[in-house]
Amino acid sequence: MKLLECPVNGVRPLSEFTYGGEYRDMPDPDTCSDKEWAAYVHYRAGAPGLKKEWWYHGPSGTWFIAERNTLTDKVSRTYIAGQEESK
Amino acid sequence: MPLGLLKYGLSKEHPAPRFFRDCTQPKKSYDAVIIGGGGHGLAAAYYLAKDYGITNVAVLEKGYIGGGNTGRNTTIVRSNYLTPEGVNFYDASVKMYEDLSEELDLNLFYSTRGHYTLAHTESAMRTMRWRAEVNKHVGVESRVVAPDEISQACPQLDIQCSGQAPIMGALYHAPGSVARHDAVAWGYAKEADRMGVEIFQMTEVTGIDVKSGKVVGVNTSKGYIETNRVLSAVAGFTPRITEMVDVETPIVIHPLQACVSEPMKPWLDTILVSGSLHVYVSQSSRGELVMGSSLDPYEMHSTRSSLDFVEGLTSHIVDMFPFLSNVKVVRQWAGMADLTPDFAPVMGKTPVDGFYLDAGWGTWGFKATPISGKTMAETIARDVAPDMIQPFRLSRFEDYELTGEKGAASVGH
Amino acid sequence: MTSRIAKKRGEWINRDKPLTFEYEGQQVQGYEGDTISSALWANGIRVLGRSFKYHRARGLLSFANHDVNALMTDGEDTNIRADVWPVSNGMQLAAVNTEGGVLKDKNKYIDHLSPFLPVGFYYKTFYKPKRLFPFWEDKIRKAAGLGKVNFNYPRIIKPKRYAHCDVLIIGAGAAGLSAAINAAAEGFNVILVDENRQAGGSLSYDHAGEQAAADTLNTLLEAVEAEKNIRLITDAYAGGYYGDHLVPIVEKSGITKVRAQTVIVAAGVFEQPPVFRYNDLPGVMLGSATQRLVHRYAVKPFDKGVVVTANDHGYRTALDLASVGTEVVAVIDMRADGASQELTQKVKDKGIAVHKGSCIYEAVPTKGKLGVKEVVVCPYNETTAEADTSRSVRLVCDGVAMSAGWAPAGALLYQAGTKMRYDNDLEQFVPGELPEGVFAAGKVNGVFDLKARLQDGRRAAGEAMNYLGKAVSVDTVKPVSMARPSHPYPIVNHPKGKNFVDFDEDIQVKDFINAAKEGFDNIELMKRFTTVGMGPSQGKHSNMNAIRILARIRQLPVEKIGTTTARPFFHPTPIGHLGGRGFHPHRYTAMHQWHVDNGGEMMDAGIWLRPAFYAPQGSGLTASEAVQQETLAVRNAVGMIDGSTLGKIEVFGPDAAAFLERFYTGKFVDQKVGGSRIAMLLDEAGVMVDDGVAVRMADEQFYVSTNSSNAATVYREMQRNVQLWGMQVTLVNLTGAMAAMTVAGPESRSVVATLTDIDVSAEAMPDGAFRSGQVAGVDARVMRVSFVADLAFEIHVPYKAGLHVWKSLIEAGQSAGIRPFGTDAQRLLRLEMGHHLVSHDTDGLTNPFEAHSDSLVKMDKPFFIGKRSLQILAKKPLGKKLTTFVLEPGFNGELPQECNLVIDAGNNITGRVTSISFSRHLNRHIGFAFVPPEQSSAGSGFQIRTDSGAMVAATACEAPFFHLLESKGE
Amino acid sequence: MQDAVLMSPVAFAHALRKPVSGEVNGMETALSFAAADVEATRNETLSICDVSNLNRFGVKGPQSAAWLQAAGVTLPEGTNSWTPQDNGSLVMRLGNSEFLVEDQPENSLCQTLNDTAVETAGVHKVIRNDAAFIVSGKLTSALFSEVCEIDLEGGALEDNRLVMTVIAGVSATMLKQSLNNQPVYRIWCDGTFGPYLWKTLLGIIEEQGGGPVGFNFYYEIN
Repeated sequence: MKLLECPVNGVRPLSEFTYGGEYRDMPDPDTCSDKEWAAYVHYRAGAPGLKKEWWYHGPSGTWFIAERNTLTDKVSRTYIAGQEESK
Repeated sequence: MPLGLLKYGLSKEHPAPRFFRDCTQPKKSYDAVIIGGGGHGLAAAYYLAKDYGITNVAVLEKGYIGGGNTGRNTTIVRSNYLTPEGVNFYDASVKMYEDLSEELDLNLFYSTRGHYTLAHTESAMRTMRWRAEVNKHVGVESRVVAPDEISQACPQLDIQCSGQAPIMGALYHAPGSVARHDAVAWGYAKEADRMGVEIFQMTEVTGIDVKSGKVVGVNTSKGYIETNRVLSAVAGFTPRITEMVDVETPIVIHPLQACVSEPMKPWLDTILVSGSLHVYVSQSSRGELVMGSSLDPYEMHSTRSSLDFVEGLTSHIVDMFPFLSNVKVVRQWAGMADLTPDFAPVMGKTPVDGFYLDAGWGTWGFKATPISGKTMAETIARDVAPDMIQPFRLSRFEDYELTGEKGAASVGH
Repeated sequence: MTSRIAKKRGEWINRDKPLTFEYEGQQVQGYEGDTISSALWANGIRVLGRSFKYHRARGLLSFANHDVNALMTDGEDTNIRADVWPVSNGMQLAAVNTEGGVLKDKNKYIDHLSPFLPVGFYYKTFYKPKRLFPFWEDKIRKAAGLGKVNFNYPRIIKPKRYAHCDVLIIGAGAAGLSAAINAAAEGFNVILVDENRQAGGSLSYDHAGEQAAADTLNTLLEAVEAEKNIRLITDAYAGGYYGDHLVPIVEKSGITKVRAQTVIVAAGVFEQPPVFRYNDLPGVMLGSATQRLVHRYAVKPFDKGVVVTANDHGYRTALDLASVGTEVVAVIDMRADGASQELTQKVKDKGIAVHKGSCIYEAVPTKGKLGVKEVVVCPYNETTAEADTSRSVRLVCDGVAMSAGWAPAGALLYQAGTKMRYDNDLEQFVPGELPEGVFAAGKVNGVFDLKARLQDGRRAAGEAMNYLGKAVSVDTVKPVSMARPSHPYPIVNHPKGKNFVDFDEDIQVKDFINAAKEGFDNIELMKRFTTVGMGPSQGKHSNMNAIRILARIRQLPVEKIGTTTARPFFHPTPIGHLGGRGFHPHRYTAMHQWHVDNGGEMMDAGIWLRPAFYAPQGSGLTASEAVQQETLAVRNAVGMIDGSTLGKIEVFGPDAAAFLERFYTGKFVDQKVGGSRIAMLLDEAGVMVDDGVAVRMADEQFYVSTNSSNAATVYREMQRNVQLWGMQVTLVNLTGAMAAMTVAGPESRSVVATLTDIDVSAEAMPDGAFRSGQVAGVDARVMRVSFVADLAFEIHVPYKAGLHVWKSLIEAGQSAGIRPFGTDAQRLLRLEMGHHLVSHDTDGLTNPFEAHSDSLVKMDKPFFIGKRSLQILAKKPLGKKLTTFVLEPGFNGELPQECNLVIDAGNNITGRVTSISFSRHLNRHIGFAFVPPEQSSAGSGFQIRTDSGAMVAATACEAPFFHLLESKGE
Repeated sequence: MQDAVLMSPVAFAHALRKPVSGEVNGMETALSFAAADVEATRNETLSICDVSNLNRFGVKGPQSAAWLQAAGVTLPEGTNSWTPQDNGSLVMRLGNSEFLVEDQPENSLCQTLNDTAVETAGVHKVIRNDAAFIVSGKLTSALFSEVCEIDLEGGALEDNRLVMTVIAGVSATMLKQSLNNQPVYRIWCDGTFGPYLWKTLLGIIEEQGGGPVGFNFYYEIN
């Protein structure tokens, strides 16, 4: 990768970004079992493939989602969370 | 010169036999199948044969033996961990390593050098004391030392680190050692093979056959193999294997990089690690400085190298050893580290009967090779994980019983 | 004796600048522009080094930095690559890795032991008995290694630069020059790099005794010079290829990191040595090495030589040699069919004999194996690689030029992810599938004919421009029918071996055969077992032959063997270049200079610098005295600390309170304007991450503080959750914008009152209250706090006014005896108050139940980060609990340290000390420790083990510790 | 140093060079570092000037653009761009919904905006503490090639664009403008990083043969 496109600031070197981990849907804490919650907290989809990930552009303070293949390190698109349709 | 070498000079034909047979086509079934021909998998095969007489075992390696993290790590062996269970486990490994050359009839170049974990901040000094106290309690020789003692052991080290991060002290760990990583895999392969274990290189597992929650076989690039017991010992490939059996784990993969310098005459006798500077360095018997740093900052299933890594590492190396400015880095490479959230491995049984996991080795797998092989062999043979590895069971995450290594998220290696 | 010849057209030496240097104690003459090796060779010096393992005498091999035969030290630096390093006046050089000089090296005896040191011998001995291994290991370590490091070598860190271009071209040979000219002509910005001191590649030396190549080169260089879009960097190599076309260009002056839009690799090929017995003697060198000597440095390589070849290049070499007066005895062609009639005739016309279907069976050394005396030539069977020794001829010579074929300089292509394929016509690996934006041209692409190389450069430039979005037509380069450039197996078996494949590591043909016999018959395993390609030249001259040998052993085609991975760096790269001038940002508070001027002992606190304590010049205070005095000032009068490093975040918007309720463990919706509440942050697993204070400044405005070390992280997590939860919240990070100071102690109110319009009386401003107003004429935010003392005021003002307000308060506090205090005193003060510090007294697993913080966790809220995990943890028995404790009054034994362990009667670890200090105010040792829950209640005793093993009794007690003052008899 | 109420974040970093000081906008300011001709020579090569003393106004929030417009401020068109006001003040749009206004010494837009009460939801004033520098000279590219990874000369700053990037390891905002008919680069960073950034940039600038210039070099203070 080495270059990443921030949806607000454009293509920048990776050194301007912080990795924020995989974007994951939280189970409903009121209805899920303890086991489901523990799995949400601790387990990860570790197999390679296309993942939705949080990335943070430091100089501008911008969080966004990158869809990245963790095998090839290719990013297919980036967008602000919740605005993927507009992009 | 030792007499053992005479036969080579005196005989016409090369007198040494193959280390292990050239197995090509697996049999229809095995008592156990081990996925992964690295140090861990081969050690497990060896102890299955040796300790339990289970020799109808296939080791399946998708590349060549020792070609994964076994051959990519910086070969440090130590046991100065933070928790009693961790220290005990790695100490057992250190003790096995000490006799391993003789046991495997192969010189592993196991060399005890002493290991210094440098502390540049007060909080690092606190962590060093914590580790030292736990180590001492368990009977492992570790203690906090002052800068002058570090200077005695390594006079070339700039205690001021060029003014960037003055060293306040260190955790000295006497048993800290290095070994020839490839030889560990080859030695286990040789002896396992001698007892009947079959090692298949260039043989990839493409699926694991589970019926009613039990393992019944594996699909491979060389056909189907029937078996009731499968051990996954594949480090950076763990998530791909666990996905085949729908076993959830916390493991994520980050590249871990290393590099070596050109060879020079020996001067660095000890192993040095600095958590703050993200550096570990030792000098190999070939004269190269073997250097590593922290994990790459994001998930990736690749062994590509990055320039950031080597730039960061060398900037700190030259802070520690200013005179190395013009010594050259020859080669950099990477492995894929399988990380857990509590810096401890995942070992033992899983929700799938007959599927055993030896994973989560992050940056500490090489040093655990003998003990993981031994304890996983016991787990497979008895279908019960020994007490020593109970703290590392997969179910600890569901139980919110993470190991205390997370307590001080110190840099390992 | 000199073998310097008359001036050559285009030579690289400057005859107007002669110079003198010393090699192994001998005076040597050279010219500016010479490399060390060229000057030595010109002076008839043939032994330039000793080999790594067997200490064999070595001379030139590739003369192109593709081997490390000639590594030298100048007393200052080591492992200097003499073949390419420029010579300078007054240098004092010696070969590395010798004992007693390069000619008489005492370790040369090892060569005779080589039969007893088979491949991987060190795995097979030295370990029984175990106790002797350290002895042998010491011997091995000393024998290994090349140069000795100079511990006094200066710290030299070079600047690093970034550069950007449309097209980066690696290699300024025919193809690279052509590509550059064509891309630049279309307006693209080109960086063209070559590791040689001058551009031209093989055009500058492979002349075959003619002028055509030099003419072509002149034309190309003129075109490059005229083109302003081309930046030509010579004497610089591309260190490696990294993601998204990042290529570090390494020059002697430092590294330039080039971020290119496209990369064209036109790096050419490495000449590969044929393998025969004693092919490593000084005087036996590659054909291209002799040509470089001739044309670049005007040095005659030898007087009477033979050429052994397995392609047409040997003939070209013979013609170049003949052109400078070397008597070429014969061209020995390993190919049964030899070269074309035309080429053969050209050579014969120079009076050179041509032996087709022949090989050098062995070179015969002069005395001491310091040179070559003659060669034994035999008929060669290309299929079996056997020489027919029954029909041998001896040819007297003092040198041998070798040309057997080429290997692609494809390291960067591999690193970029190129799939290479083996071309059976060329007998060479060539790019099969190239990654996006990466192109190859010239010999590395399998194109050898000169005209075709120029065309291939144009083609690659065209493809690069198309990739960049410019529609230019791209020609197809038609294959030119020519003799195969590389031989499929240029190897001659010899029962006595010493036919070297890897000169760095002294690896012979039989080492491969034996390695395979031992089971190491996969290219990667073979590499690791034999160490082929692992030396400093990284297989440039050896990997291809190793692959060919393994293919033959396994009776497989070469492509089935595959190649090993080419890792960075292309050439070994200095640590000082790579590390370079790094950046070490620091943050300074507004009061920084005041602290320094007033004796502040400044310590790194994360990225900040903070005073640990103040010991003004001439005060004679020790650290611990300073800390105790500062502490007592706060307890008895007034003190002030610079707290500007606190994280400070403003949270605005209609959802501000609701947001904080989700983010932190506490409640904020019902919080009153002008009040403050603890803001404790957990992670999803319920582990304590941070604790700060949230002030409600208005209904829709909160001002939240965080621990200094967590400021950036907490702000970042807030931003993420605002986005994730979609709440109407605006965040502003004021950490750097606001200076903060805490005035603490019984006199603090009177000091603050003199400077502010805020009513700071106890009634108007109780603990926890927040007021806005003026302090020292500056808009300020003031809070009653009790972290370090019962009475204290935290004052926040804009950074630019920070020093003014600080100085005003110091002045106002003079009569009350105000003292500035540092972080050490702060830590003791908060301990006396019984406040734990997150991540000092807690660790990466501590939850609020363990840290006595249950009351801060509002489990009746619908949601907060970590709540669901706490519900699970609440069902489990507590394993440990953080407690405050005291040692016995008057304790004067060995003081426990932080992180000493709590040990129970059964000698089990049950906890640990997290904080401990002597409080002069209380005249007691006080601290925090993790202990079993049942020992955490006041009055419970437990034992702490000190560094030396002594057991110290401690008693849990209530916080704050001030009750100890009233109950002196405890 | 005298007792001005306000202090430049980089004041102590250039105190060693003993500049001629004066008070501008209530802040102790380095007016000149050397004789005018020396500064002019530096400036031709490569120079840096501390302009932290200029008045600034920050505002953030979803309605801040509308609020500024209502206050009569001309806004830059897109995200990450800037525009000068008629009176010379700079208005920068940082990302989408945050603005930074910087006055020239002679105007007082910031003061006016500061004094204007916010009565609209979604508009929040931001307390600013910038270290601000002007860098110019013919060797700017040599300086930026060492401290910034992105291609600042390749159009990133053309057409009134601004960038938020990393300079010498510190987050910074940059733009390029014409000042006194000379192309200059303006850099803002968090003031607490100011002394570090000043020293780092100045170190490289001096290696390149340039040096510091005082505030008077760009702004004539009466």
